[in-house]
Amino acid sequence: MLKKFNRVLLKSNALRSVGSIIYDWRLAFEVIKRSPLTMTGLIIVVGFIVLGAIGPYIAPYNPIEIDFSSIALKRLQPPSLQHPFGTDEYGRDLFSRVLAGARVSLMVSMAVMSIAIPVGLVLGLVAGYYGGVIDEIIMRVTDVFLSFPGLVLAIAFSATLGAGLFSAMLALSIVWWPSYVRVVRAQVLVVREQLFIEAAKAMGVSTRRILFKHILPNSITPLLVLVTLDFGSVILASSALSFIGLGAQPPTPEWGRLVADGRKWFPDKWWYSFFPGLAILITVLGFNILGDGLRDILDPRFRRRLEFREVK
Amino acid sequence: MSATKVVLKVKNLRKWFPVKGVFFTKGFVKAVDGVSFEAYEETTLAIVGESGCGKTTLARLILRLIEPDEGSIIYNGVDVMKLSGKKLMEFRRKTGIVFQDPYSSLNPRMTIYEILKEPLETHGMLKEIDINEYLVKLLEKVGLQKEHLYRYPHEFSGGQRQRIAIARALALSPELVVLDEPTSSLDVSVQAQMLNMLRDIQAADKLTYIFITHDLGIVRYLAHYVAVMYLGKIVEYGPVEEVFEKPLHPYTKVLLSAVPIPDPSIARSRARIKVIGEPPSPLNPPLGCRFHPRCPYALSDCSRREMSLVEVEKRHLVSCILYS
Amino acid sequence: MIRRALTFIPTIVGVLILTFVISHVIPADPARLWAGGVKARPEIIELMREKYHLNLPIHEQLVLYIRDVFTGNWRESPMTKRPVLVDLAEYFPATAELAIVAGLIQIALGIPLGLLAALKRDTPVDHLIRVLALIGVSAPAFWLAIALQWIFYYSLGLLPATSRGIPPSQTYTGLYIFDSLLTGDWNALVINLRHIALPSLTLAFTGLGIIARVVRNTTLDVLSSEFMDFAEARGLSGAKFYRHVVKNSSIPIVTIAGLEFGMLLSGAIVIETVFSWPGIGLYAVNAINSLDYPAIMGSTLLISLIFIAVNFIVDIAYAIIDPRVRL
Amino acid sequence: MYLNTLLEVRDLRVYFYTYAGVVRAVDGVSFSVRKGEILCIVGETGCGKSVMSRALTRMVKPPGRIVSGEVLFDGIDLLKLPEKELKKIRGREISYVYQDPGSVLDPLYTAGFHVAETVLTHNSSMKFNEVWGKAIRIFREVLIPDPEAKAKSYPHELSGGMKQRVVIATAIANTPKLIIADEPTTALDVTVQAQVMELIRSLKNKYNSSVMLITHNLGVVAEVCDRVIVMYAGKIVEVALVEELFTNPLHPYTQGLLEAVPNPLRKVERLRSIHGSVPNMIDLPEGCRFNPRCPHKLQLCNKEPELVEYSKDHLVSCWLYKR
Repeated sequence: MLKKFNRVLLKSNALRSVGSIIYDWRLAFEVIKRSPLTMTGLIIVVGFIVLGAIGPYIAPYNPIEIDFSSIALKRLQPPSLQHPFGTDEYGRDLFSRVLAGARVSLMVSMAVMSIAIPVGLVLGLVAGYYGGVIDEIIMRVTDVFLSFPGLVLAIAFSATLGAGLFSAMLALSIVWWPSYVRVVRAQVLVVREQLFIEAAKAMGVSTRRILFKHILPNSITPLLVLVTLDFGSVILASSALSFIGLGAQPPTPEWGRLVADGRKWFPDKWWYSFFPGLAILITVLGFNILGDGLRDILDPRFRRRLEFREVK
Repeated sequence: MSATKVVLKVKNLRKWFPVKGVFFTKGFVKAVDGVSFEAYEETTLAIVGESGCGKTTLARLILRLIEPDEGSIIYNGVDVMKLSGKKLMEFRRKTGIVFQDPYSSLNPRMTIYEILKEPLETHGMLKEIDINEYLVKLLEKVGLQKEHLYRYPHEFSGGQRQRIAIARALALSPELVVLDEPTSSLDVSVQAQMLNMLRDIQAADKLTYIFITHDLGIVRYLAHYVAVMYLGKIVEYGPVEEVFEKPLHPYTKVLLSAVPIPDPSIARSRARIKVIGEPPSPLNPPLGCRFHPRCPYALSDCSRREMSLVEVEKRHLVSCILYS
Repeated sequence: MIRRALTFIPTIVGVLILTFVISHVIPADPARLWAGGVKARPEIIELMREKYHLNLPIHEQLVLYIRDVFTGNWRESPMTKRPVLVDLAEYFPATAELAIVAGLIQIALGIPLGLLAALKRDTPVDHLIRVLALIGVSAPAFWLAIALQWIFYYSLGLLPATSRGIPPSQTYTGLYIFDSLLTGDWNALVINLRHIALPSLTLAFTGLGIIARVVRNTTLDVLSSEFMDFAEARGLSGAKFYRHVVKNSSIPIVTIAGLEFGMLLSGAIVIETVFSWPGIGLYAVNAINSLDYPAIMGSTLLISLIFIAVNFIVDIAYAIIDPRVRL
Repeated sequence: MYLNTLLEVRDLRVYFYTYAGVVRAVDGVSFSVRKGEILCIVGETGCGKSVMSRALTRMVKPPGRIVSGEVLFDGIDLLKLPEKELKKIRGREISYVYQDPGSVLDPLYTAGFHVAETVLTHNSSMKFNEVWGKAIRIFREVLIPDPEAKAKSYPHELSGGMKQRVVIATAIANTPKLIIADEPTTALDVTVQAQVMELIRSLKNKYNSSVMLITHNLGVVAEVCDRVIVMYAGKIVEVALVEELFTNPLHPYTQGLLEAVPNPLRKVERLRSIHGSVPNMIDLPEGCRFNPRCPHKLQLCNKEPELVEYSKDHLVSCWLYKR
């Protein structure tokens, strides 16, 4: 509904007011509140982050240690009140393992993002602002990385680096930065042409200040959507790596790995694979719903409606 | 016109933009191609022309926002092209610019306070003044109030934003202000307010304006001198009254006869000079005089000889074979 | 068009360099790895060095590598003891078949769903399609695969859960379904279709939502464009009106289709392992588990070359649709 | 209704329902278009002139809605006509020329195709090559040089002025009775602007159509119009013949507007400007919408004035002229 209003509002010129971002976060939050779907996404994401932070501490059982005395008694039990997600072949509580898995996924995606975003920002800013040969070189290299389907390249890197959580993180980071360069550069190219940049130049404002005070703050908003969506994508990709045997190794309770482990007991012990996979689905869905909602909010048509306020 | 001191002297300025093909440069957009003129102290020089004639590029060249390929810009006897470091900053302090689009000329992430403070900060003037008092005065000069300081640009209407942009240009008390179509995105009634304000500020602060526009009405109202541009070249230059009353170049005549006049008695009785076609692309401008394919008075020589500006009367120059 | 093709050369060279770097530079000692790891005997390591030119300076290795790639010498796989290229030629048709069928399902379902969402904008139908799309991109493919196996094989017993079916009496392209149609081997066709049903549906589902969303949004954008407004003002209706919508929305759809194909190839790697589908994915995963680097790099290189080729085709399609784009 | 009236609009209201509130973009507008005249609708951005012109053939999209009114065209109320019938009128009886020729032509189809398609839509019995031939004849009529080649060009290959000629070609393709031109020259250069205005005027004479010209440029009004409607904030404030309007403007807004435009052929000492700015359309002032900016504001102005006849063919909506 919101979108529809907006579209036509735009046509009546009185309401025209162009900006490039949301400045007022309270306003953005108001809009999120109006959209129940986006709100659900936000709740899932916040919940996931909280679980990632405190998950291992609130887990009812130890997610990693094996209690050898009771393996025979406890192994591969179906879901019950005591073990809502059942137990694995070592008698560990799967609910606890899935809870602990939130931290692994959160760690991986944070690690990947903390490499990919700064690299993408710096290279994108430089390429977009300076242009010329530097731009050409950066973009050629970026293009090469983007000529591989992402997961394929991550698998290749991960395989050569050797299985393990660390090499998976590294491989995913190597794969992820190029798309950020692209997005940042594209946005910088738009912002660079804005007249306030030229006005700053005319006043003698230093290049550094122009880059960091004018271009950067106006370039990162579209990144926000991408980062939100990519948080989910990284979780999905790292779980896929773990699933095929790269990435996290036992006894790390990684969700993808858990699904793979559970497959050995499939289909009789269905819960083993089912719940970790569900955890991935819900978490990634949360990020995607939130990202999708944010995209709508940041959509120019939508934005202008928010901005419509005249000063008397 | 009492003032005769030349503030700005532009000589043979040239800027060609390369157009890239897949592998090679396909050609050049000859945006500004050998432009010379003078601007006098405390006067307004209007640069007028249709879209694509290079007037906006010229505005940026004058302030060295882009580097020319050739030519010189002498500001108060100093060659701007040779300036660097502190001297260049000094030049930046003495000049200001206001752009056409008030929506993209203000950083949406900064409050008006931050926007107006930036030039002062850049030039290390914060110590000398009481910033709050100074900014309030600045705002009042452009017809805004104190309470507007802490708002963001998107909270203002187009006209108000343009006032803020003007305030920013005036923040460093410049001597020369370049105004690039400052009113063309505004409504008629707001435009009149803005034009009057610009005129009052000029008188009060003894400013020199270079006013880029396509609106001949504004030129007549505000400017003292006018330079008419066509496809990267100045075809006529002179005092406004003279150029409008006795236009010499065929293009100027055509322009004046094509412009709609808001007065039916004049509009319907005047003789019209018809012109064929549209301005060609500056990518491959015609040889010889660039106006000759559309010129109602074209001679056979026009396609061969490129004319330069010739002074026909005092400070009234024209570049046309008819006056050589 | 030739010029356009030429612009892909630096990219392909870059891709070769990157695969070279991955396979030759990152592991501490590839020869030792290929010779069997820490416990390898020195003379075998030496032999490996000799065989893979690892004793040469790095830039000469690169030149040799690129030459080898172009002359068809993609090294030998320690795992299968056969040239990698021979292996890939055997495994590739299965992956191609899977990706093509999945791609067709995506197009056949994604475009109508997207159009439906656009025409029923902001209604429950639209919201439902949106949520389905989001679930599609969010669901881990391997888990979805297992879930479908569970439903259609273990519970309902409707469809086979693993392997590829049977080759028809005569194979021409290696694409069993296509070959079955060519030879008129209906029995094989039915078996092959039943086998491909679950893997291709799983693969298709992950990208289906993206296609539907893109179709929806571009359709809405075109509908709200000024030229559609003007088309209405000219009195156009029905087919004459929607002709403009369809042609204009096809541009972004074609663009996304290229990227989508890359996602299908990635997805195939994971899904093939679940369904034991004998394609490059299964080959690569087996190679990973036996540390067979030539095979891993060969598969990676092949997939990326296909991806580049698909994007080239997309560029051409783009230029055919849009007169503003010159090849 | 006059005998020579082509279109009569009565009490037209178009509102936009937004989260911020109801935008009364067109609020009780009544006027008529006479046969063979060029009627100008003049006003500043957001005064509702564009929305109003589109509402005449019900081309208002949500959240905009035509709340009330009648649009009588040849005695038929267009606002009550079934959509199917209305489609036969759009592009045939009433055609449009839009402001930005760069975005109203579908970039994927040739210039000639647009014209041919418009003809074919309303003459389904014609064959395509007949229609193509007609398209080329129309191209010639709108003075497009080398019409055969230009018809095969895509919009991006044509200049702005050429594109606008193509748009005009689609508008006259079915010899309409009324051409609604919405800022047809705003996006064009001065020299091209004059050519296009001249073209519209000559075509109107040739086909004896009426033209409704929407513009914000008083120069254009003075050059080509027969009769002028001045709109402000969704309402008509004044209607007059063009000479009358320029010599004897009644409404304070019209007066202000006329004195705010700099005239290139006459030196003025100082422009008179209207202080303040156009009101927020959601939160309109009470009574006369111009009253907060009006130099002659009276007590009465808090009540809404009606549009009344001041002299023959001269209507004004202002309390100053209350008899």
